[in-house]
Amino acid sequence: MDAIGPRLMLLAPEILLFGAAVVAAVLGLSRRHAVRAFLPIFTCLALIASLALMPITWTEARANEAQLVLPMLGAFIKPLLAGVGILLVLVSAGSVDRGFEAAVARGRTTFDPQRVVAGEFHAFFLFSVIGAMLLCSATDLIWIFLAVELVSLPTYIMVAVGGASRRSGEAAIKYFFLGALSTAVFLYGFAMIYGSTGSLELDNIRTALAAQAAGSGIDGVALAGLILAVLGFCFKITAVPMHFYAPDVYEGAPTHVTAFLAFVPKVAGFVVLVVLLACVGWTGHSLVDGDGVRVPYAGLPTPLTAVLWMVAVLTMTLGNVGALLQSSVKRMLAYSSIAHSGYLVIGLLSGGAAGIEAICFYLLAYGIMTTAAFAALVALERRGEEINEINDLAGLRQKQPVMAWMLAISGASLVGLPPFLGFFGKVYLFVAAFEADQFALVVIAVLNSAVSALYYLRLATVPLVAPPSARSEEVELVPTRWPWIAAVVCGIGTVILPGFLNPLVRAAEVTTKPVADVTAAAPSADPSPAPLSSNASERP
Amino acid sequence: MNAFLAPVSSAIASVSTALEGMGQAFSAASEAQIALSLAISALLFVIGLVGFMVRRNMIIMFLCTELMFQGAALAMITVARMHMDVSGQVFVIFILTVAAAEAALALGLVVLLHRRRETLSAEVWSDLGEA
Amino acid sequence: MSSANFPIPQAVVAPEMAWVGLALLLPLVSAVLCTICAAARLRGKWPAVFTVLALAASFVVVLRAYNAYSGPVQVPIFEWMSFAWGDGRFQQFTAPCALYIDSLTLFWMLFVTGLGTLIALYASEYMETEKGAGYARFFFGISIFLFAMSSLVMGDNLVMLYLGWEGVGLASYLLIGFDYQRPSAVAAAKKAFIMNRIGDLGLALGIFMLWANYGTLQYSQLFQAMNAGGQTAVDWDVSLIPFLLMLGAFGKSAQFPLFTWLPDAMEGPTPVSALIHAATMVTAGVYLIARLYPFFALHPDALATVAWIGGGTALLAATIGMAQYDIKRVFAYSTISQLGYMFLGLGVGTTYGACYHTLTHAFFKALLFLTAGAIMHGFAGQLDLRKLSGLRHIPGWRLVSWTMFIGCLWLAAFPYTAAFFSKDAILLQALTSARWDFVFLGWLGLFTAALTAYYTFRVWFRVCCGPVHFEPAADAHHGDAPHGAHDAHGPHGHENAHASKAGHAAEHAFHPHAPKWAISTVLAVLAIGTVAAGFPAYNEAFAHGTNWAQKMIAGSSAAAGAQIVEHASHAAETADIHAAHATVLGMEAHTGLLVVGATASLGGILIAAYLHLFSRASADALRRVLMGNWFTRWLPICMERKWFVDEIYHGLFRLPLWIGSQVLHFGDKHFLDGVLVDGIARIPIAAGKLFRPLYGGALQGYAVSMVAGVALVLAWMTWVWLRGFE
Amino acid sequence: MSLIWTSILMPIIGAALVAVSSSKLSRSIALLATLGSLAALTLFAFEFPAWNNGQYHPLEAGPAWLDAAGIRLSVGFDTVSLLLALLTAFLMPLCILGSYTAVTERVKEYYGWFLLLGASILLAFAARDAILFYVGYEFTLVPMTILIAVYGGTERRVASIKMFLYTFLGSMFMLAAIIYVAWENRVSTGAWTFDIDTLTATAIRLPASAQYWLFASLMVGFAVKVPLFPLHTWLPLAHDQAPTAGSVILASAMLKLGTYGNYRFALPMAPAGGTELMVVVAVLSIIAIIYASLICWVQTDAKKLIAYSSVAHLGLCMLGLFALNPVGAEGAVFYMVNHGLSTGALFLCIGMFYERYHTKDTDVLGGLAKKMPVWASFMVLFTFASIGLPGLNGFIGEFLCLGGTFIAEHDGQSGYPGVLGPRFAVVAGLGLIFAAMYLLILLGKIVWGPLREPHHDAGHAHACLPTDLNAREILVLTPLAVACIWLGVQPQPMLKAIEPCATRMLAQYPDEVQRLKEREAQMASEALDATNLAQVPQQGGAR
Repeated sequence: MDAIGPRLMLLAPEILLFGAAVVAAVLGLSRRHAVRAFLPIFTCLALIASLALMPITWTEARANEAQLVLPMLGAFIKPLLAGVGILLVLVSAGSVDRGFEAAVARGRTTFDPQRVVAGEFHAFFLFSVIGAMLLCSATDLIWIFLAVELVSLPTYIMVAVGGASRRSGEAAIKYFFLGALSTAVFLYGFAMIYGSTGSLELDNIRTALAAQAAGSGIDGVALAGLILAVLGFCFKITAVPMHFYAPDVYEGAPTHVTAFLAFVPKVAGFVVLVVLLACVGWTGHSLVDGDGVRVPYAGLPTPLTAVLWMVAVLTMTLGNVGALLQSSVKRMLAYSSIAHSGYLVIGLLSGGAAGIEAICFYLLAYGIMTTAAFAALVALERRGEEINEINDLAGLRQKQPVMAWMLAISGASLVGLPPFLGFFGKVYLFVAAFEADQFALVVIAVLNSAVSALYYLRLATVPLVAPPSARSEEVELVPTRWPWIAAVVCGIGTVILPGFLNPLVRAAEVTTKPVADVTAAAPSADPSPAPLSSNASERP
Repeated sequence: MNAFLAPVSSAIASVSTALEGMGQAFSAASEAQIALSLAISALLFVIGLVGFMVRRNMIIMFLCTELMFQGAALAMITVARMHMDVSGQVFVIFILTVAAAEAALALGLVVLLHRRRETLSAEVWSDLGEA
Repeated sequence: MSSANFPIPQAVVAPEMAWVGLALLLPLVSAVLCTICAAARLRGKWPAVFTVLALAASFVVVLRAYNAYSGPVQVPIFEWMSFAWGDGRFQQFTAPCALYIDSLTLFWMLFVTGLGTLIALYASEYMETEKGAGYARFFFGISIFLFAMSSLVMGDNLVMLYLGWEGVGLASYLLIGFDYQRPSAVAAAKKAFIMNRIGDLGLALGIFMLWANYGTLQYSQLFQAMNAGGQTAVDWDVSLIPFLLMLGAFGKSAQFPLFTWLPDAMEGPTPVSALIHAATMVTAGVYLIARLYPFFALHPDALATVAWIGGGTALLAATIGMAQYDIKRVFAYSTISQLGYMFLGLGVGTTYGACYHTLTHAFFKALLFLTAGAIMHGFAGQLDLRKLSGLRHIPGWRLVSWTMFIGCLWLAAFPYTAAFFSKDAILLQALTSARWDFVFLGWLGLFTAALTAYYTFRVWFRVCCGPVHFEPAADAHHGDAPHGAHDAHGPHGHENAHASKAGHAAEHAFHPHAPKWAISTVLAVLAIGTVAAGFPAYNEAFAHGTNWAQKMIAGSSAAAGAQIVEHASHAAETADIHAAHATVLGMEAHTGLLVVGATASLGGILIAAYLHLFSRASADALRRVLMGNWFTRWLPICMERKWFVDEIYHGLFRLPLWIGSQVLHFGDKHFLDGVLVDGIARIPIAAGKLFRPLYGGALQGYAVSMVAGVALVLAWMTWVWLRGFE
Repeated sequence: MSLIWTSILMPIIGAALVAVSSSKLSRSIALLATLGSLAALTLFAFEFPAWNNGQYHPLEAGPAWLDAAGIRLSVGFDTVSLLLALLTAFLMPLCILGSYTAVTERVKEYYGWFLLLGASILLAFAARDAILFYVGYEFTLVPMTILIAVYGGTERRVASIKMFLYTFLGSMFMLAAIIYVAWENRVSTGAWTFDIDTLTATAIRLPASAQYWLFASLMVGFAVKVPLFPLHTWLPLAHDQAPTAGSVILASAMLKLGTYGNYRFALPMAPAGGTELMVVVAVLSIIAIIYASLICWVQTDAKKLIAYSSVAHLGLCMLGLFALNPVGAEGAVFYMVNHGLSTGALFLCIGMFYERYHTKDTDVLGGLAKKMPVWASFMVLFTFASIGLPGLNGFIGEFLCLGGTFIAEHDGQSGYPGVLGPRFAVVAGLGLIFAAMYLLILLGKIVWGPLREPHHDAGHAHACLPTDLNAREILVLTPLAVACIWLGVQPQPMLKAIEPCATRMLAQYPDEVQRLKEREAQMASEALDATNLAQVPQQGGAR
């Protein structure tokens, strides 16, 4: 525990990225256009390098030694963040500073370091990703707080400066203020948890809560703190009741930033919630013991379960019904993102290995398919402005068939049509829900999926089927090809990855690998907060 | 009647106790002191919350979020005192740091927006949203 | 329920008789050949050649089968619909393609194939104006009909019977609607098929019912099972079986209440009317009841119902026939009426009478229709008996006139004609029954016989006697008869158009063309056949030999006629019902009937002669008198308008159903789909609108919403906490 | 197994090739791919050893797809699914051949989607894994939606969206139900699997209440697809708007997924639910028969008429299934295949005149026998097959479905839950009369009668097509006609092959009935005890 070396090694990818972020900030100020144009590629390379570092530095032994709550969570989440991060970099490539760079290229203006933001943008991009990665390694609440802020603060700036969206200022101000509000909420929740358990370290918190649970039940203050913390993080995952900002911010932010917002903060939020709730005590994997006898579910405390249940139901419902009314694609995707958070909360509620794996897998699916949609949107423009109205996409198939197909595929996958990736994510979530006896939730989710089909169908059919209008005739590709490539990669991934379900799922299963030391440290008298032991080995 | 006044009187008592104990910084805090601190922290938080909701000036709104942060920080310190644990105080230092960072960010943003619309009112920024 | 043992000859399985199946196969082959002719666009008479040859060959097959016949046989051919899901009696469904040949089968097949061949030959000339696709289509229909009819008659089980049953319906549909460009023909075809379908449903239910009770559908096994006593386990009483079967029979044989399709079916070419709608198909109902006769003992009133329906329909149709002007329609109603006699015969227990009457009727009615067809053929589609007169004086039309005379005489049951004997057998059985209602029906039958004689000779006197006068069909379409001349546009579209032009330009230039060899030959042969059909009866009546027809029926499942009636009516006191001991009007039964029947027949003929030969004006005067009087006016109106049965059906069934359908159609589109389905789809949208104000766009608004959400959760939690967890 | 995969993958590969080929080549590629698929399946059928035992043929489990959830790529056929797959594979090349001139724009895409549609239907029939089934079942929606939305009539958007949403909603319930059963299996065995046989074995052990809900939610999914009475409104619209070949596949193969789902999942998995709800489903089926028939009567759109007739016909099919006895089941399965043949052929026929006159309105168009005698002959044949004329294919299924319903009560003695009976059969039988009525009215309008042609199309209507059918079109219809006649004359092999499957589907029902009886007897005795107990104090009190 005392050795700092292994723990630092666990952070090697983040450290690498941190260095890269600094370099990126500097590179952005270069007078040479080639260097500035190299920025996205540099960022990608940094992410690739960190990806390469992960298997070397992140080993099970180290993770156990570091006494993480979910030692192997990062083994899946970090590559996911880095991988999708690469795609997100591609999505934003060419969008930042576009007008200025174009002017410079045409010789209308000269380079002015005060007017470029690309360096900062990519640095902040990396910071945010680093924050999300760091969350996986969190051992105490301070770490969580700092990492969450590291995720959040750069995104506020990215919204404001990321591109030429007319409404990005408004989006930034809303995002920032409401984000600060939510931060205060979970911070106060942290204080309460601290007050009740007397420690900021997750490990100790778990022990204390277990002791409480074994005694007269979990303390009211601790529960209130937990609930406040959960609600505070609901902001990150755009869940009810903290989701209200999402449509506005997603619509107002430049599209490539929206793509970022729809993924990285959300992953961060779910990681935090998983880690936090793991401290409260899921009983472990499933309700089935070896002999096929159903054992009673002793998961989260009832009030917490109830809160999460309501959050899940309201989030998916409000997200889906909200999306029905939208004529703006971005807004629609924002609501869709809300709805998907609702589905993901089912995983939180189910808990245990099944729940966490389902969340991990669903995050992967969600990341790829939603990025496909946003990337396709970024790849298109109309009269130099980004696409917002869905009707602008009408008849897209005739001029931009590939992008039209990518939008359609992503729509089909988001709605959960087999055999696309989203379908398997949903199946996995439902399986987890059944394992937690959450039949009602499954039914509600099923109904919600059907409702969501109403608008995803539009996303899929308007580009493919609808006749082009005068407005949509003017839609063309943006000068840069990177978003196009990102869209195609994501679209193909959505179609191809279902062929590799087993490796993917095994990767997701890694997240719930057993925690040798921590298990021993847990009070043997009380099984309820027993760490998440694997059921992967039990599975056929 | 008595029951109703009990919290009030205890609060008064604890305030007086706190005043009395000003010099005894290193002695263990009493229950009442902790309750008072927590109450104040909650009060700070709620004031910040209410201010955030009712004020339109972006600077004021930001200050309100700071208030909420400090409420949380105060609670954190109190708890640290209660548990005789330093980590809470460490947390507070980080909270202050982050708050400072947020302040810098907020001011930058506010300035940026002020340049565009020549006003500090948050109300003008409501183009987005459902019609 | 029933456990009476009726004497039914046991069938033996005789796979070596499979060649009889050729009788089924040959028409099918000819149907295929006709299709090929149509596809190859052959314009010759090949389809007719194929069909006539095939039918003649199948007639020969049947003759051979008759010669080889020694007792009922079951001839398996191939498995059609058979499967088993257990070993039990009720755990299998067996409907092979197999033949059941007993004397009843042969009796029927002989005249079906024989008449089929003759009429196909006749049609080869009659239809020659259609040469080409239409010609092939016609003979395709005839071939399919013969196949289906053979399957109906020779099938070993009720599913094969059902196959034939619907198959003849198809043939009938195709042939009635032969002239498909004439809407009335199309409508008539549709009507025929649909009304038959109503009966078919009854038959199908009857079949299911038999299966549910006896576990088999093969006649041979069925009869055994019946004698062993069935078991009923559905919530319908087993005694419903006869009524269900009856419904099928009434549909196919055009009995009340399902008779209205048959007159309309006269839209078809006349050979079709002769073959299908007079001689063979419409007797399928008689065959069905005769075949399954023992099952009609399952309910005491079943056969009585048959008798009543038969007697009633006979009278009803006769009254309508009296007031029709279209020759074919008169004959159509006479067919319904004669079929009524057959059912009356079945009902009162003389299966022999019914079947023998079927035989004689097949010949004389086919003859009558073919003469009508010849007239139509020659006079450009003219069939209005007011517009044709004195045909026997026109050269070349003698044969037609006199063969028609023979047909009319037979239809009128003139004493000592074959039809007289067959009708006699039916009426005798009725009049000598111990049941008062059967006796009543017998008298009703006699009265109907008089009417029959009247309307039959009304046609003959009008058309063949009197002054020579004819108009081609050109004027027919503004004739005042309600159904005056639907055949006006006949199966001879082109010729007809030509004739109508000619009719206007120079009315007297119209020359009827007399029948050529095929039609003449067939008429002659049929006339001989008509006469010859009486031989079984003559043999019995005059030579005191055996009655062939009676022997044939007695060897089959329909044998136990009287016994079953007796059993069914539980009339122990009617043990003594033998005709020999019964009397009619105090005379010995046979003699009495001879006297009464001859009186009725002659009376009818004489009245017809007065009104339609000697003093045609008085017929009109009679009509005027009847019409001029409010008390009697209804009679001619109802008779001419066919007792408004069509209109009643329209008002009772078709119109309400149609209105209902429109309502459903509207409801489906606007309520079920529009309100319910779309409404449900709008719920989420409405929900979205409901939550819309929450996303107003103001920063503070969001803050309030968020804080309110958090506060609500906390408040709820506090409440729960105060109540104590769980 | 490899042959099965070949038959499924051939169209997919074909679709990929179509995507990269030229428009002109695409239809030949599509035709070859479907023919290849048919050939593979036919070869498989020849080798198929399980024609007479009702078992799945390749019984070994396929490669794992998703180990964690036990999803495997297991394919295999029993007789019923093989017949339905053969039907699909048989219709595919005909449909493609039939669309040669009908589709003039976005040709490549059309054939590509069409091939994917065929592949996914084949996959659904071949799947032995419930999730794999669901993948095929659900994916059909995508190509079908696009086929309707792109190549459909004037209301194609609404039609495609309605179809998609409606069936999607239904099948989500089905998916939940399947996962539920898999979960119960997981509870009892500790392993996740979606193997249909295993799931069935698990499901039948569930308590009655669970089976009730299981059955209900499976039914919701399949009933939409069938479609059963109140859930049918998407179908006429979809059919009306779909391109001809789309209609053919929709009616012939896609709707069969619903009835097949009942055969494969709902009925064998939840006998208690089936027993409990059979009357409800039967009543709905009967309503469907009468209701849809009556609507057909007043339809003037030929395609909508046939669409509603599908509702009626499949109502009869469902009634046969829910008679819950071997006769009815046998008839229902037979009817599935034959409804596919005759209705598909009718849609093709309608498509052929639609291509020439650009209208399906029977008020405007009529008497085509004069102009198109060959077409008219086919039309009449298929109409009568659809009416259920004995000797043609439709009859066998109809007769057995009705017969099964009629004697269902009787089968109570042999152990099957006999609830339906003659009364049901009579009402359903009215459908036979109505069927004759509306189909003959259709015939009377468009085939017979004086020739009526829409005027505005007189000029270009026959630009690319001859007045009557051309050789290609005859080539399309002839195999169908032969099949209709052949199956009507020689249904025996097929009936024999279906029989063990039908028995197997219903295998649980006698036991279930037995259980019910025991429960009732127990309840009765308890009630008796209770009354006795109640009476004792009363008597005591009286004394």
